[in-house]
Amino acid sequence: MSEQAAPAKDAGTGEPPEADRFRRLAAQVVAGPPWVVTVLAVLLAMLVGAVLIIVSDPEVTATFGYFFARPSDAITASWEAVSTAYQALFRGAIFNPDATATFTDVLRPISETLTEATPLIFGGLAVGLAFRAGLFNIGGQGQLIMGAIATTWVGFTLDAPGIVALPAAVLAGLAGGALYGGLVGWLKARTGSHEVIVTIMLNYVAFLLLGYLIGSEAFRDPDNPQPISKPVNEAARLPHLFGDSLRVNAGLLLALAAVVFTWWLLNRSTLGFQLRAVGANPNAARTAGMSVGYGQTMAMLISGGLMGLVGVSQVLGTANANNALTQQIDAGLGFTAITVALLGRASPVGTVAAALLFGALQAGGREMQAAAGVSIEIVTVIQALIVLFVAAPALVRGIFRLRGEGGGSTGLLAKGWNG
Amino acid sequence: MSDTLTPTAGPAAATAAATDRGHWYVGGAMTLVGLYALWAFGLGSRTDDGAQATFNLNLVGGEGVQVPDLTVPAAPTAIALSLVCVVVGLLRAALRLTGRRRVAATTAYLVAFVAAFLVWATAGHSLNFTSVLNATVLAATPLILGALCGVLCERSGVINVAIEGQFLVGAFAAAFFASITGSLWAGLVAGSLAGGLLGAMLAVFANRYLVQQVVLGVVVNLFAAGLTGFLYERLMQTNPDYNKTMAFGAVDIPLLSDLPVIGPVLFGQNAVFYITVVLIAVVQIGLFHTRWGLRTRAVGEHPTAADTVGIRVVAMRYRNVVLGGMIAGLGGVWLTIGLNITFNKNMAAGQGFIALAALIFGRWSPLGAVSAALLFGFAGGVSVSLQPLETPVPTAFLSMTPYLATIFAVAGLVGAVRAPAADGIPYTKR
Amino acid sequence: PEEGGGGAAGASDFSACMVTDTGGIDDRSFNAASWAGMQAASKSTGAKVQYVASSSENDYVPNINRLISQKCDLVVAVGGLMAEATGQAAKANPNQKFAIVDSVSVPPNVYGMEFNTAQSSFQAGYLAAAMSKSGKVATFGGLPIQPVTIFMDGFYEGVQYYNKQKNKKVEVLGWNEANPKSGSMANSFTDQGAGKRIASNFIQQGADIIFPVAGGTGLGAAAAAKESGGKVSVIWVDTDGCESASQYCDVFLTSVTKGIASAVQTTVETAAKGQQLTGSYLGTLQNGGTGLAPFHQFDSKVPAELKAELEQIKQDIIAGKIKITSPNQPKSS
Amino acid sequence: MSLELRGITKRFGSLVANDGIDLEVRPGEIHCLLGENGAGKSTLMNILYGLYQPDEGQILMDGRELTIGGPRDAIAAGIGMVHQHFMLVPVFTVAENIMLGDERTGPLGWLDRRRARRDVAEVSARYGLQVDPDALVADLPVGVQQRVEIIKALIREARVLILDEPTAVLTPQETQELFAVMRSLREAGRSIVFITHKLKEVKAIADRITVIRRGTVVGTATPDASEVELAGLMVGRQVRLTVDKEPAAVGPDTEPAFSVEDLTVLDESGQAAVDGVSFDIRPGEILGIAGVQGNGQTELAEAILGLRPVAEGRIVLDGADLTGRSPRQRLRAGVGYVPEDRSHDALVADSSVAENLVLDLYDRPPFGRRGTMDVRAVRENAEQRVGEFDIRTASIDTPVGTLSGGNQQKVVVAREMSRPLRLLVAAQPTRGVDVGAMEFIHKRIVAERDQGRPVLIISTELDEIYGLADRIAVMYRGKIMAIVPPDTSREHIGLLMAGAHPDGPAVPDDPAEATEPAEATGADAPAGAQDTENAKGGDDE
Ligand SMILES: Nc1ncnc2c1ncn2[C@@H]1O[C@H](COP(=O)(O)OP(=O)(O)OP(=O)(O)O)[C@@H](O)[C@H]1O
Ligand SMILES: Nc1ncnc2c1ncn2[C@@H]1O[C@H](COP(=O)(O)OP(=O)(O)OP(=O)(O)O)[C@@H](O)[C@H]1O
Ligand SMILES: [Mg+2]
Ligand SMILES: [Mg+2]
Repeated sequence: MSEQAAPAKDAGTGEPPEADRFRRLAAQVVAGPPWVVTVLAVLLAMLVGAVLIIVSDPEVTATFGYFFARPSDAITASWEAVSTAYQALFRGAIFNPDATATFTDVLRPISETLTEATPLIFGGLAVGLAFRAGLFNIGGQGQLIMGAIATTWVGFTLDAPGIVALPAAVLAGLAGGALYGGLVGWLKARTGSHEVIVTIMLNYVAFLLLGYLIGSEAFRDPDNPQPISKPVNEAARLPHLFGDSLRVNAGLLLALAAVVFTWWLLNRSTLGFQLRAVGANPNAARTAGMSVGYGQTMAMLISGGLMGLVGVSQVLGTANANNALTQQIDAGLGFTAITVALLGRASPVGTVAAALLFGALQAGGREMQAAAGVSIEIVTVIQALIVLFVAAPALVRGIFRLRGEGGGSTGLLAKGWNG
Repeated sequence: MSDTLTPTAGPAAATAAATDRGHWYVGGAMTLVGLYALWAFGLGSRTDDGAQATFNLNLVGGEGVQVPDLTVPAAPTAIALSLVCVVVGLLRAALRLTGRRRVAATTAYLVAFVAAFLVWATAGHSLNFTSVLNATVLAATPLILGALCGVLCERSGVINVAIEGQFLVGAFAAAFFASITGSLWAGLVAGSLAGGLLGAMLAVFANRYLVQQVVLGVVVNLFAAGLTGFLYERLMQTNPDYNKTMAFGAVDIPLLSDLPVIGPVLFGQNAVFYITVVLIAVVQIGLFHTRWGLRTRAVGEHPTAADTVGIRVVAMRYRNVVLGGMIAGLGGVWLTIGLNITFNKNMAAGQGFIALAALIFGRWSPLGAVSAALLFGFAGGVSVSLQPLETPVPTAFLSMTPYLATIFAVAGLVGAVRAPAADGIPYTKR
Repeated sequence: PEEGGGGAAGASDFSACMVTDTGGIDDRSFNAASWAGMQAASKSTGAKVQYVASSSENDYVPNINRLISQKCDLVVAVGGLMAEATGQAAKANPNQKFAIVDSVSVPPNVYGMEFNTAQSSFQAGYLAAAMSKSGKVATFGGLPIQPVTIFMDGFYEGVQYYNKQKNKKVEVLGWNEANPKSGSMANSFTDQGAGKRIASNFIQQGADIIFPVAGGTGLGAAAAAKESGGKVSVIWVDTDGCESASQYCDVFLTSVTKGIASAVQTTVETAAKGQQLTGSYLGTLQNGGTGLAPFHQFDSKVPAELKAELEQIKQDIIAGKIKITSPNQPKSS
Repeated sequence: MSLELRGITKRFGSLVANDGIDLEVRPGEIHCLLGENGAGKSTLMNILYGLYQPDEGQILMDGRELTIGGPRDAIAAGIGMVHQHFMLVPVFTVAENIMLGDERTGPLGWLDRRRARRDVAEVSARYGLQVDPDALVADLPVGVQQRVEIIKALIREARVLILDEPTAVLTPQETQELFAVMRSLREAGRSIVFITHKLKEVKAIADRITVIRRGTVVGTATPDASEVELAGLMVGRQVRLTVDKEPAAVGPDTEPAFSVEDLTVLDESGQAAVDGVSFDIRPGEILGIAGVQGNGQTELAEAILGLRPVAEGRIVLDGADLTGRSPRQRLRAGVGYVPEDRSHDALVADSSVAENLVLDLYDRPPFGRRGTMDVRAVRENAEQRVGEFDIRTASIDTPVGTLSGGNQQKVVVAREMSRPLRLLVAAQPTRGVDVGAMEFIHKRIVAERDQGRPVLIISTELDEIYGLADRIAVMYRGKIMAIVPPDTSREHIGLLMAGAHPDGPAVPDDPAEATEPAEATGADAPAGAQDTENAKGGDDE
């Protein structure tokens, strides 16, 4: 499955007249390059979501009961339900036109989207990086839990000013995830054990270990009856970026730094060169003198480290008010990360875009639930469908009668189980 | 038509290189663990003072032939078993065992270790061993069904990571249709069909739209979770009549169910279980002794070769993926009306992934996958059974044993596995 | 999410909104009970009620914020894990009214609701010990957390009290207050299959009364009991099982109730009347905030004498003659 | 039965693989399809067999038009095909492979294995094609696998049998055996389409010849056309028949630079694939290893690079023992390695030409310094190599997998030869490469030798070995049968390749060998060297 990157048909030089430019754009759209397919995939998924919204609203379905008597009722009611829901989605994710009060209120939706996107960026990078090295990391849950454990422990034990405490806690989280992920790569390199099995099993191990630790003397918060660890010190928390009332925090900067790092790693470093070669053709890599086992171990180590940073952003950031370990600290992010990486085609930049889209859906989905009474599960369905449609451009092109060609092109290298 | 279909020498060569010194490390680790077992299980305080370990072999309330409890002196038994571990570990380090011998040695090691552990944990208490076996079978049933689904799909060349999702839709449909029709069999059929439907979705996207199949499975899982969660909220949450508790009752098989120990475990279960047993046989025999099986395997190993002898590769894949989905759907059926449990959001709770692990662990063979599923089930059963014995091991760690044991087994016993050569590679021609 | 309201007492401008914990609205436990309380309050006062579900802990803060910006008059958070999030929101919105289930109050504007269920569980333990034919009773939890282990502690102490009083040796499987690390846990509040496995194992170890403290997971235990054909019974928690899981009523010996619904209802009603909510509510045996539910189908099987003893125990606990030592009891008690 | 193809056209994207091809196959004839690599022979036959659908054209059988929607239809019409890349499932037994698609079954689809075995035995006895029905195909030598393929076609009662380059994997003796089978089939009235680019074979067996170049029929011929005529038709220009090379400038007493001592290498199943092999190569000398595919050459090459563990023996380069070293250390020590299967072992298909050109140098200056890659250096290097080695690519950023086979091979050769070497190991260096590229690659290899490097060439094409080697070692079943001078006769080497120790003078054992002059002993220009180009392997498709 090689990527059939549809080349953006190069526009000739010289200034074309407006009409010409428009015609060319139209031609480009009809040819169905990837960005058009992605936009259409989102639309299509929203359309399916709309159908679900309609059938899930008893008031609307009631009007369908007498559809043939008075179809206008059903149509108005359906439109009403869907537009209310999607307006809420937009309001919650991007911009709230009714926000009369303050500038902060105007920015809040974007801030929420960015806050949601932050852990998804880390996670998407992690899964994508492993993919590029030919590995399927479903162990995000475990790695992020280990990262969270390490960062929490440093966060509440190290009594130091922020300039020391914060980096130390972040590094601890990174290390916790990295070691846990690296273990998988190491086992694979040493014994050939399949990373899919090992990561699944290690997820459970980490989850149980977390439960044990929360109840242990070392971690338990004696002042809190809840199953929760001691909170990390103020100094070790990631500061808000734009004032306390907006949740977006320095984790986002860290995430963007991780994007730059991952991009550099994959495209400009010798290690990244090796990882990509190992992922794309391990035999050729071996013949070229690279150690496949080392590559896999490093890939899982770094992937785990990035997952550890998800744990860091969970504990030190603003995702959770507690800034402490809880049993559900992973919040399902290990698995969402996989979808983000897939949508982002395992490339760092694509991952950022995918994380923003998913973050927006997440943030908007909450508003949709609160304001329009639409089940949050719909967001999950929409997310799944977007990825599915993007992965099957032929289907989207078929539905919209676009001309372009090319089969499935997720740009991902993990081919089959045999790598 | 890809050159990846030619048999490869490379990876095997690398593994050979890795295992070259591997036996040393592995053997050393096994010896150390064996010594630890000797110290902790054999010589620990729990087995002091001539404590006895009692294993009950009859199910409480069970009929049939009753056998006396098995009581052993804890310390000597645990010491003997630990020594077996140490010896096997030393053997493994000293000799470069290959093939069957290595598997045999590792298996002996695992059995001895587990037995030593059980004796130690039970010292001064009693443990119902038959009940452990029963729990094993109950926990393994959905895993078996999921893994059999995986066998069908992957043997014909389509990776199925969506077993979890198929469990979910199967469980939902079974609960829903059984509730509204009042018929368990209607629920069973509906659950199976729902799994098949999700299989069809997988097949279309994999074969027609050539979507990368691991990606596809993950996304289908997400879709299934969202959809069943949504329908659950919409239908069942507001109306419990759509989600009743009902289940297939146990049916004793005459005579066989009276056998000691295994009788109630294997012959005193419900219809879904018996269907599962039949399916194991059907898939195992079908795969290796029938035309369908031969063609399925050919399509998964070398689709072009199959095509050149007139086998319709893609059709074969469609058929098997849908059939597999129906079997996984039955796994979902087990989770609700097989176990007398109502549907709940995300109730598959990762068992689809464990089934996937069983499939890989069992090297894509039906019997291998069943063994792996039983191993997972056994480890789970043991960890549940030991909880009330108040071992000094915290519950969290006891609960980890199935997972740690799997990692240990995969690393030490199975090593590198080879999927069907064309698994995950869509078949296209011009 | 449903929008209730427009109930018997006519429309009202007052709106009360609830954020669920991750267990979801129909966890047959505190989320469900809280929602029941909200709905009852809506009926009686005409207040508009609404809930938003949290699918992970990351939803707590934004969900609370959303309800605030939606101008809910009272925001009810369900679950102590939300305490911090609620506290912070309260600090940022000093004029907003909050209430929280399973947590102490955070002055001045978060009203807390706590329940000392160790007291009623103590009674349940005594009852179980007395009713057991095999001399073995069992309990397991969802996760080793305080709102769970408080029940298990009380149950354990109740059995010990019975043993001391009657000079018997009834055994508790799955929990030992002195060694909480090796207690039986399902590691889930929703996995009925796990509940069934654990309960079946207890039954095989000889237990005939099981006390599952694991929300929906406990339904698996009820299923296992039902399959025993009347030999095994279950003591349900949080709500009266015969109402919340009526299909299993025939195996429920009784239930240890936690008066969440009524506490929430009262809270909403008080707020709707415009009255001040101050301090915390602590549900005890004394104020009926926790207790034993009726025996329902077991009513005839529980000897009158035992019923009297249970009543005596209740009085003794209220009077402080029986001291419950569980460290998991609410600090405010 | 006669078969006719009319105006068959097949396009792959912009590439026209078949362009209006007409072909007629008469009953009971052996029809030879001749053409160089990539001419479109396999494509045409795949169309006839239903694997591809033609864009234009018709297929007629006995004058009636035939629609072939898939292999099913072809088989039903009595067409059988032995593919260039065998269509056998490696993990199946012979019997399973043969019955696949045409199974004898009992009730419920139960496989009748006994019946299948009997059928196999019957057909193999009838045509003298010996196979063990219960052997696993993966364990069989390629020659035997080919027999399985032929039986597969015969058991389906093929009346037209297509053999796509069947001799590429056979020893000269096995080729003779195959020819005998083909003749007996012709006697039985079956037609055979025989694809090859080996002119001698064509002349030995064909009844009629059709020559294809660049997808079009450029002519037909009869077996009495001369080789030079046929070659001219096939390639479209006058071909050079020799490799330009001076005799090795080394005396027999020069110290060897590279030696392999008593080397034993195990295969996956623990058998000795290389069995106590020893040889030396002196600086400035090319040692050629001849042998039929699958006799341990692959394992030998991989062991030299360190891709396979050595069970026993030593590998010494310039006095240093390489045996325990990793592939990376060996590459650093100056070993250049061209593996036999470029797409499998040498190239990362999805990566750019530029990146593939530094695949084993990426972390050394000037390309990599302290963990960072110097993209500019990588690009400059690529521009330079592409020019120097005449690599035809749209740009250096093009994914290497989209290049033609010959150009892919040039990328590998360019990479391996652009750093200072102390030993060059090249396995099938010109497999699937066109004449021009082949000349170029051979010249580079000889130039490497002339700079005083020891060179090891492994090739299954005797012509290539004759063209390049200064000494020839013949491998059979993991052992070196003998090391002989390059003027040794083909018969002699052929017998060695078949495992026989020819003591007496080599005599042709088949009259057909007459086309092969026994006196072809000219060291530098053995007759028929023009078809060296035809060492076609598995790169297309
Ligand atoms: N599936 C395909 N997709 C694209 N191009 C193809 C495909 N199959 C063949 N070709 C191209 O069509 C041309 C003819 O190929 P074909 O395999 O028929 O050659 P051939 O004559 O059999 O050569 P050889 O002697 O090397 O086997 C080549 O350029 C080849 O690269
Ligand atoms: N599978 C394929 N997909 C796309 N294009 C292909 C494919 N196979 C071959 N081609 C294209 O067909 C052309 C001819 O390829 P092929 O490898 O057959 O060349 P060739 O005639 O054998 O030349 P060379 O002598 O260099 O090997 C190349 O330009 C290549 O890009
Ligand atoms: Mg060909
Ligand atoms: Mg070619």
